[in-house]
Amino acid sequence: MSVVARRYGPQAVILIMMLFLIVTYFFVMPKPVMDFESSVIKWGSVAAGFAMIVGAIDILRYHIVYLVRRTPGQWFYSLVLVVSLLITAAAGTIGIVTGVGTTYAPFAWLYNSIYVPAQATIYSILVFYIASASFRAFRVRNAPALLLLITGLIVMFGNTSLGYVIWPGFTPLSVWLNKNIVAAAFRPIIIGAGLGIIITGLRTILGRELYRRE
Amino acid sequence: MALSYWDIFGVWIAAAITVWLYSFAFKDNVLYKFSEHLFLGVAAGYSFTLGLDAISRTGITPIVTQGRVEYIVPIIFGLLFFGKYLGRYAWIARYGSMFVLGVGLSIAVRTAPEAFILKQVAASILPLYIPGDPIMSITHILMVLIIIGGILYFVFTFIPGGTEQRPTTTYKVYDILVKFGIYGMMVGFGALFARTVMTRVAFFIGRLRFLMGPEAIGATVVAVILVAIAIGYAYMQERKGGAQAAGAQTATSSS
Amino acid sequence: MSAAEKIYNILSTRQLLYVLLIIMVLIPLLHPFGIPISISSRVKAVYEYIEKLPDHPKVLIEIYYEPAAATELEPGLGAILRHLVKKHPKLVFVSLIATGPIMFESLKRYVPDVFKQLKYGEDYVYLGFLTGGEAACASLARGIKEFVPKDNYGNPTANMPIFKYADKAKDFDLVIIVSSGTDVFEWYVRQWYTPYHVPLLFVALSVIAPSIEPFVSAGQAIGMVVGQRGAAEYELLVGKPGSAMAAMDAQSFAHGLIITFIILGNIFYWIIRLQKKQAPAR
Amino acid sequence: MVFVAGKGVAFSLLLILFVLGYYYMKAAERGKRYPIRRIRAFEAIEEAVGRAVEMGRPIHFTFGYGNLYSSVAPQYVAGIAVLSYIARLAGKYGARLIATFGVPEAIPIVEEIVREGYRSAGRPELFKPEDNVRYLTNMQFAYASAVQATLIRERPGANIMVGPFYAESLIFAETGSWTGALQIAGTARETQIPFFVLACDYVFIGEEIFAAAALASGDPAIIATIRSQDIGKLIALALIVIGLILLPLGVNLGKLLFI
Repeated sequence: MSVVARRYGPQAVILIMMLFLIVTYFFVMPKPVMDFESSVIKWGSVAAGFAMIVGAIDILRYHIVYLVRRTPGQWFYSLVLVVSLLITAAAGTIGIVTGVGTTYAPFAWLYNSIYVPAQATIYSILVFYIASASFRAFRVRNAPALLLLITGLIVMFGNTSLGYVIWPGFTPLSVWLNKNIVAAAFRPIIIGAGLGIIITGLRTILGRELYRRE
Repeated sequence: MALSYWDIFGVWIAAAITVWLYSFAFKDNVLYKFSEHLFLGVAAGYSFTLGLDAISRTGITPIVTQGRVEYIVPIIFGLLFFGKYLGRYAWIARYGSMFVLGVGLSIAVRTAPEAFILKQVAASILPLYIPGDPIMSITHILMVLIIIGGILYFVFTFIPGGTEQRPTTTYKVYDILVKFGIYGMMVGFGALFARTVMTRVAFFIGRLRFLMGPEAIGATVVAVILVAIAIGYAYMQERKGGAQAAGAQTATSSS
Repeated sequence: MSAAEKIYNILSTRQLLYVLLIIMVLIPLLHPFGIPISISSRVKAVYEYIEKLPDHPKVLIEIYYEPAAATELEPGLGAILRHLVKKHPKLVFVSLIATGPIMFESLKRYVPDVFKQLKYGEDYVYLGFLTGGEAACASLARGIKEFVPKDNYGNPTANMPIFKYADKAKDFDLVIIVSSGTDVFEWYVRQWYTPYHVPLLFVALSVIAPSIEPFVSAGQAIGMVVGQRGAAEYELLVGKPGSAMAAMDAQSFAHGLIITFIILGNIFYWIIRLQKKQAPAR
Repeated sequence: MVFVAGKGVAFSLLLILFVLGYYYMKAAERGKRYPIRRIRAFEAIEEAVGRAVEMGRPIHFTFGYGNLYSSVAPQYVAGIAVLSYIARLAGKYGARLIATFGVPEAIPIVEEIVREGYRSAGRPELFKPEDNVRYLTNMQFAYASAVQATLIRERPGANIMVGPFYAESLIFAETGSWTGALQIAGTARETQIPFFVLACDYVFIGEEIFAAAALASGDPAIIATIRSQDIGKLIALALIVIGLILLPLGVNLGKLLFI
């Protein structure tokens, strides 16, 4: 019984969902079935909503341990995290319960003053990383690397007004590269990825991908 | 427009976090760690809110307002995630994972043949000879060679001459085609990498403009001075710790 | 350690590169040089289209982006608004994305000169964030006043003078869609262009451009202004070089710095490598 | 049952691939073996784990951003399979593994996989859930900021990244390189592959992550399914070549694929 519930049960869930969603996608179905199908698609994000709550609890538990143990060099930061998490979650919950949602003033303040600038900053910190990665990585060690460098330079020159001043041809050349060669280069990768996805799906429904070692 | 104290405080916090998060690129320091944990806390709280919102708006609302009882299914599977706190029965949380995965896998598998394979195949069928346009003809020939070579590169189990790669004629043809594929991919990678530099710089300009704006510039200056001190302190600590490097490693391992 | 190795090690210090990068971006932002850029035929076509619009054009503007994308999109929209305002337009702003209201306030701060010339309720209105995605888009086309009883600030729309001129899709001369995603472009093509043939203009991120290209090629949109580059070109045409133009200089400097480092890195790498090759012979 | 317009060929292709995959799996169970070309990045994993142990440093693994309810789910599954392999290696060599991730619905699976890895290597006592499995948050850049900090503070000897990566790919690859970790990465999100190729030591390009997932199982029946992926590629190749031949004759095969 236990093995059935632990191993074959989750497998059966995946198998049923996949069969249903594949059949409804490829074959013409009556409208009620299609309505049901469109709700099944949304099911994933509803169930994942619970996981997001569990995730927040896990983070909280993880940091409360540091707090309780007074781990040197960490407990203070854990305190910052726990407090900000609780305040944000409380503000968000009040917003949802009262129906004003994310426009609830304290929540909007946290979102605009902390979340938005922080995420924009981490996103844009890439400007530094892309610079140092370029320095390290565009090193001509062999023939393919030379090709990598040349295209990199053409496209960088083509992107900017500086390149235009040096040679007006950079821009059209970089457009040609991006439109044709880049498209061609990624096509086999996409085809391969598609095949990989299909076979991974097969392995999973046959119960061969996850939890096989029991 | 008069700014409230909260607005001003918000701008100061935003500017400080921006500067401090950037400081990581130079060196990890206490102010980064502070901002990081503040950000993580708010993000986790925000994620909690989004979760609640998804449950209420996408899950419960259709049941209540439209009588779509089928939405009880994801709610039950979602509740199983809490099973992980049940100790011996923690495995029931798997049902939640596998349920969500069932949706994702199905969406991916059912669209893959068309979007990933057939569309790409169709787009690869290009006219190799275009009268009066030698450049386009050559471009298309090159593209087709790169595509065929690329596909061959990804073949794992059918290799002419076997895995020992004997120099037969078929192997030579295969090898040349694969080279087209590899070199084509290199060009593609170089171009894509370089292309993103522009967007990254654009985003950075956006942050700099915010930091230099009249409302934030004061906060920016203060934050930069503070972070300079923090980084200096971090270097000093490192030099001190350098003598007892082995000890330092185990000390940080729990953080 | 040879001199080449020393220089190479200094170049490899990432902190040095980062400081230089900040300087290279800051200088042109504080003091734009105005390195000449070419104006593409595509942006010029958009400019000429707006130039040819009748006086008092009625324009719907969809604000569909989040804060991170503002740097790339706001300058383009700002330049177009500066152009439009010369014609005394009637502007209806709307958002089908939740971050819209924040972005609209940000836009008002970005082009205060434009909004100073317009009177709220008479010349422009902001409807706020509307839920419902494509369905909401379709409802807007059938009559804004009826579909949206209250604007973003809670004012009733029923008696707003602007809706005397600009209410239904057929009243509008142009729809400008400013977006960081791809879906919303398709919504307007299906709900505004296909049934009512209202001309559409796209303002998009540079990464999105390839996926909306087909609509422009097929003539479903009159054109597009893409990314900071497109915005800079439009600023030049309007004769008011602004943040996008300054950003182009910063872009050039940043790219130039990265290219220089790549080239120097290779030169010293090869010097060291050749030195090492000779070393055992000695 | 009638096909939805335009999806007939697609369904046939899916069916063919499923049948082939099943066939090769069964053939392998009967003892048939297929030679497979080397995937350097996969071979590098064991080496990387050994190296990290020698240096007395941990191994870091992460999946990238994404979720399990959208079309990137299979890449996450591939990441899980590779992680399971690394966990077994970690158990075998007595290494400390740190798996960071940002997808809450994967928490039960990831915890299970890592625990199981240590257990099957006979070292269940090495598994410490709060240290080995760290769910950080599912907001993309908060997750990224925590991962880059983890990389610098824990100084892993090996940094292995397999899954659906977005803009965070270069954040991880670059900060990972500062610590001198041996970096092995792979994703099938094609826009992020260049960053891994340029900044990491070994890379799984696209499909190779799925092949690696099969190899990671060590189960011949699963490895054999790679053969069906290859047949899929040969089918694609044949369609392209036939299409190219038919095109000058006035037949557009590209259109016929969507009936």
